[in-house]
Amino acid sequence: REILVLGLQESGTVLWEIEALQALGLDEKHGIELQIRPLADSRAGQIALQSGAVDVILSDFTWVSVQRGKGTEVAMVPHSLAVGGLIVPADSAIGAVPDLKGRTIGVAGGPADKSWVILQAYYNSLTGAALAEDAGARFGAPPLINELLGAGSIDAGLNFWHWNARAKAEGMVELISVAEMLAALGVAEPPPLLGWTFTEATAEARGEALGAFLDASFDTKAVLLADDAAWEGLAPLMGAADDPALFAQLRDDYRAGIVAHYDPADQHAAEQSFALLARFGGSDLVADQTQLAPGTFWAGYAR
Amino acid sequence: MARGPGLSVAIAEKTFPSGSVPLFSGLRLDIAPGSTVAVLGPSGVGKSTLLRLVAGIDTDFSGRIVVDGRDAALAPAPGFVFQDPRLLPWLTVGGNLRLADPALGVEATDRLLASVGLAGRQDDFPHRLSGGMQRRAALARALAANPRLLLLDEPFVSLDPALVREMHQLLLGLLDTGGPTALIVSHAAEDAARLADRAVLLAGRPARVVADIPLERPRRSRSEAEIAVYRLELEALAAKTG
Amino acid sequence: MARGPGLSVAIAEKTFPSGSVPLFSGLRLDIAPGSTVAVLGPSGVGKSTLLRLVAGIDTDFSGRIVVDGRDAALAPAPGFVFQDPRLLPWLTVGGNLRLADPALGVEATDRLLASVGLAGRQDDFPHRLSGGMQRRAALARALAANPRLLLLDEPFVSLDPALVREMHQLLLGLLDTGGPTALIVSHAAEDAARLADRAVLLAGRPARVVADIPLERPRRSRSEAEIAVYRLELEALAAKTG
Amino acid sequence: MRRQVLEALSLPLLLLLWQALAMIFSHRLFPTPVAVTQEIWLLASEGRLLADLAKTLLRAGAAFVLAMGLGIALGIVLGRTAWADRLFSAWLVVGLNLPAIIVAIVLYIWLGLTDLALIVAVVVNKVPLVIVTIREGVRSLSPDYDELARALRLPFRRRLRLVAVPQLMPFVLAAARTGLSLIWKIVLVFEVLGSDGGVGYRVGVMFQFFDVTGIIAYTASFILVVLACEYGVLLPAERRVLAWRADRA
Amino acid sequence: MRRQVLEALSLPLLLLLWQALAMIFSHRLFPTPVAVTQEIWLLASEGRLLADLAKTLLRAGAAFVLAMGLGIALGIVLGRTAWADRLFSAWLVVGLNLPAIIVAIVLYIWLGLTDLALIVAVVVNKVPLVIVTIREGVRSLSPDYDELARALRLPFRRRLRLVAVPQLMPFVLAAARTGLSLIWKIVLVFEVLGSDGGVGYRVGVMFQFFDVTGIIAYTASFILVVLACEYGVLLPAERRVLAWRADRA
Ligand SMILES: Nc1ncnc2c1ncn2[C@@H]1O[C@H](COP(=O)(O)OP(=O)(O)OP(=O)(O)O)[C@@H](O)[C@H]1O
Ligand SMILES: Nc1ncnc2c1ncn2[C@@H]1O[C@H](COP(=O)(O)OP(=O)(O)OP(=O)(O)O)[C@@H](O)[C@H]1O
Ligand SMILES: [Mg+2]
Ligand SMILES: [Mg+2]
Repeated sequence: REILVLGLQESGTVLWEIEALQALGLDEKHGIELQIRPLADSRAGQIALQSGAVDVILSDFTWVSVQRGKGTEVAMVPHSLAVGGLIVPADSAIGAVPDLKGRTIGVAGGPADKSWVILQAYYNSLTGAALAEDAGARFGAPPLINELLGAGSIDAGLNFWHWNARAKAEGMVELISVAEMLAALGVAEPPPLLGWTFTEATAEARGEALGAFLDASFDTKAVLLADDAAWEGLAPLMGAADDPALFAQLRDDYRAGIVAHYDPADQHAAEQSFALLARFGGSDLVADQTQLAPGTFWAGYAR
Repeated sequence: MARGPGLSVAIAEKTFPSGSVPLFSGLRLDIAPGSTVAVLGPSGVGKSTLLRLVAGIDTDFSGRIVVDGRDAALAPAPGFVFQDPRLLPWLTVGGNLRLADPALGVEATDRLLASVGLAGRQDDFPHRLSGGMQRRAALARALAANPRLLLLDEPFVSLDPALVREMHQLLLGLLDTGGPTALIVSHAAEDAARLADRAVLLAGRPARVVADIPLERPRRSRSEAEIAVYRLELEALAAKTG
Repeated sequence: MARGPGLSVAIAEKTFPSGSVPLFSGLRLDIAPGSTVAVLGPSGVGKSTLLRLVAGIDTDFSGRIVVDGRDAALAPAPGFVFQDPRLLPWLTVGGNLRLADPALGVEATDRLLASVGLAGRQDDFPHRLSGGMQRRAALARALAANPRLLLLDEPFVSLDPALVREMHQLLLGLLDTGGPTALIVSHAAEDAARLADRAVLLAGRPARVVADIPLERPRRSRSEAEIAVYRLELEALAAKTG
Repeated sequence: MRRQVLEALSLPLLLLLWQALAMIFSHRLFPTPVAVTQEIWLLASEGRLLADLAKTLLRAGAAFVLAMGLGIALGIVLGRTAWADRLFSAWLVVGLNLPAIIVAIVLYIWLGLTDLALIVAVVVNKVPLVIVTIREGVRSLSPDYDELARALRLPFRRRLRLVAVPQLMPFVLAAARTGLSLIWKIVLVFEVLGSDGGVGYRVGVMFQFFDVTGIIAYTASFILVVLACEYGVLLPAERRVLAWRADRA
Repeated sequence: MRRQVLEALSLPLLLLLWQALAMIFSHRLFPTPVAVTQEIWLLASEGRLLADLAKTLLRAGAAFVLAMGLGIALGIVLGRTAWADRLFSAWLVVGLNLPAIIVAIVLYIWLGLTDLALIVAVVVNKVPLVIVTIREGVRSLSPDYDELARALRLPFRRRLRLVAVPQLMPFVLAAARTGLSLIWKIVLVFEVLGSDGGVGYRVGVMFQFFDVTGIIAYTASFILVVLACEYGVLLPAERRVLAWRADRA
């Protein structure tokens, strides 16, 4: 069996799929052996890929596009559509996005976070005003946002999906998801934000193994989408071993983000979102690109 | 100018943390206002320690040292010449003098330095001075604030005979007109014979005053012959205990 | 023991970076092997600097100083007493002696310390010693390695007369039996009169040898009267230039 | 004369070496100084470099002043009072080794994601280091000069200024030089963890793209400011204060 | 006697204060020392605490020894040779202010995600700090003792050991105390950026979940090791070397 090294964030949601993949024996079935190099955070993944320590990491499509623009030959195949959303306490006076005016929003990441950019665009489309000027934004690490939301020191949180799932399990309410905002802004289909990322050198030299791995991955996704039994062993990994409500929330939200098909020829949603991000997010988000770099999504695979 | 303070030294005991035998035990010494006392005694007997106690620098002893009615540590700053020059190396000679008296003007500095043979050296750092020059600078510093109490630990060491005579003249002038009280430690009987009106000889461990001699003839009117007599007297005394 | 080295000092010019007038300019001094030379002169004339040059510590001058056929800086370590005691405060007295001679045994240390009146103080740190004791420790350190060249800068300062006599005896013994070459700086004519077989008087700026007097009578056989004569002679000389 | 020449040569030499190495390796992640200079120009004229730099400088500057002031004061206290030093000896070790991330979490939660929290966090992180350095300096103050100061009955402030500070100078200089650099590094970390701008924030963003040229451009501009401090303030001040030592050499 | 009592009280006092504060605030993100101790026990017996600790200690230890050795040697060279000091003055400032992230990127990409790269990165980060501190020490070496050493013709090694080192001791101690803590903090950062274990790695992971108790448990166990170093090695060594100073006081 050929060996493929994956650099994955330890305790990341992606491990759920890998765990299921191995539990289902899909790696063996496709004739590959997966070695997991655990990483402490996303920056570590980028370093690991560039230093050649791993073959595949998970990263978002803007990163891949920007890297290609700068001449680093990397490419990706979609992994997840899951996006975050705007979350508020159950009894919040904020009933809709325009109510954010005059409030304090905690944003996971920073001013160049994709969700934040999209929220600003959405707010602008509703009110014609600039959210950054109308509301106070505080930027911080995702758990910090949940923490501050729980403590009441911010009025709303804009966080990643699995953090929102936790918040929801604790009684918070998702006002609107980023996918819904995108839809309202004219991106009909949800874009594949996260993908398996590798260098083109790897793709060329080890195309077969890579294909086998992607097959295994998509097979696993199909099982996870359809079969509750496949989830059973994952609860501890999800940090929801003794919290059925949280488990169900995480599972359902995960399923909502699963990528079922991949056609490198049809990247309409990604291109649209990228253009949107470039327009509202500017160079902090997409460097100097205005268009998704061609070849961002690997043409060597389809599903 | 007012007379220097009277001193009353009563040390019940002074022992160094590391020492076993006390350095002083039941030492009493009273010094009249304005008098000049030469402190003699063999090396290691406790002369420098005594000066430090009187200056109020070392307060780790039992007993009481009273300067002008006040505790030594609370009395105003004495003019102190340490056994080493102890100039602050990061201050110029002038800066070292101003350490004692921040208000010391340029002219006063010039005059003071000239009086110890260091005219024009106020802007030199101490390391540019020879050993003897440093000691003179230290003497000038001790005199800078016109102190009412002078504590001089071997102030004339490292000076050539001509300079020693000059320094004697300088101090004679000061002691007679200003009238500060002075304690002068010296191994040269000549210093005592010229400057002091009383000589105290320390000896033994614990150290005690083994001789306390008034030099009765007022120092201004001492003839060279009288000075020689005093000197021989003191030398003979020191020889007995040394 | 072999005789001490001969010295040939020829300083074309020595100026301190900050100074304008050279300290030495065309100074020549030849010293016979095994002789003891007293270096006299007013404060600030350059005595300590001369010793530093001869020791090979200060090499920033034009000219040549030859010790036993070699450049001063390359000659073996002299026994050097600085003008200040300069004991390393983090080493005990014994440690300071071993600085000069790492092989110095316990007994030799004891003997050496006893000879300067510091018996039993080898384990004390220097700050526990009085000023005079520190100077004696420094003298002991200079003698520890049995150097063939002794450079002593006012070695008897801060000692009481009895101790000075003892130190004289110590050095007399050493100079006569060991035969090192010695340069002794002192303001006390007595030291020269007892120890030296030649006295050199420096004066002026640039400093020059203004008097070079042989004390011809071998020092062991000098009577007290002869010593007194020498002393008066040297004092008179110093008085003229001081 | 020669001194100035060597000092003036130092930076160009480094740039030259860098340029040579970058040309030899010729890697996208190893930009030449020329490229970085262009990038700086670009970022300054079109980007937010100057605004970010100002933010970070303000934060670092405030933290520096506070940390040095507090650290020196506490270092002097601990250096002089043996009982306090002993009683707080473990506290200091703990303070020294508390990771930035914990301090950041605690303070961000307490004080919110504000500049105040950031500055306090940096100060908390840096103060123990200053204390340790200054304390060593205070411990090695000469007791001889202490005696002198007591004999002269110097009032506290003159004693501090004329007797203590000159002796502490090497320690203060070491603390200041290392301190400035550490503070800026900690500010970087905290700006990444939670802030809305500043060099650290932007470097974090650029890191997302692996935009090494941009990161180096930002870093280089900050270092230029520090170099200006070093040559414009620290070195001249040092030369003035330590004139006596130079005079001797 | 009293000395030992105060020192022995220091840590318990800190723990008491912590417990009191934690009980007053009673917040999930502010665990009590008791909770942390339990967590340590749990992580040590069932988790990977000990393995992680060993990894980090090894890395920090190696980096410490290398950084101190190199830094002291270079600090002495720069402190003694004025031309080198001037020529490299700007280099040092740049070295001091180079952010960890740049060093990490460059070294990880050159040397791969290895322990070697991590240790080198830490050393590169720390050496300038040691240099700066030691250089100040060398600059303040007494010229008088230098003269003495020359008069005694002390060979280089004895001169170093008997004359220079005792004077440099306060600076070395400051550099060692601050150095150990800084190195461990930098190791933390580098472990987050590229390693597969160690305290920093685990803290990074725990941070994803805001597992503050876990983070503090990990930190506390490392700090315990440092405390053991401080009281078991550093303080006794310091007392021995600085006996002369204590004797005087
Ligand atoms: N580092 C220096 N820089 C400038 N001038 C110096 C330096 N060292 C000494 N001098 C000057 O050189 C001269 C001679 O100094 P030296 O110490 O040799 O005198 P000395 O004869 O030993 O005097 P003393 O008897 O007072 O010790 C003095 O005028 C002194 O000011
Ligand atoms: N800090 C100290 N610790 C222990 N013993 C000390 C200390 N300071 C001084 N002594 C001892 O106290 C005694 C007196 O010292 P002191 O300096 O007063 O002598 P002194 O009379 O001035 O001698 P000298 O003429 O040699 O200067 C000496 O025996 C010395 O060893
Ligand atoms: Mg004395
Ligand atoms: Mg001299």
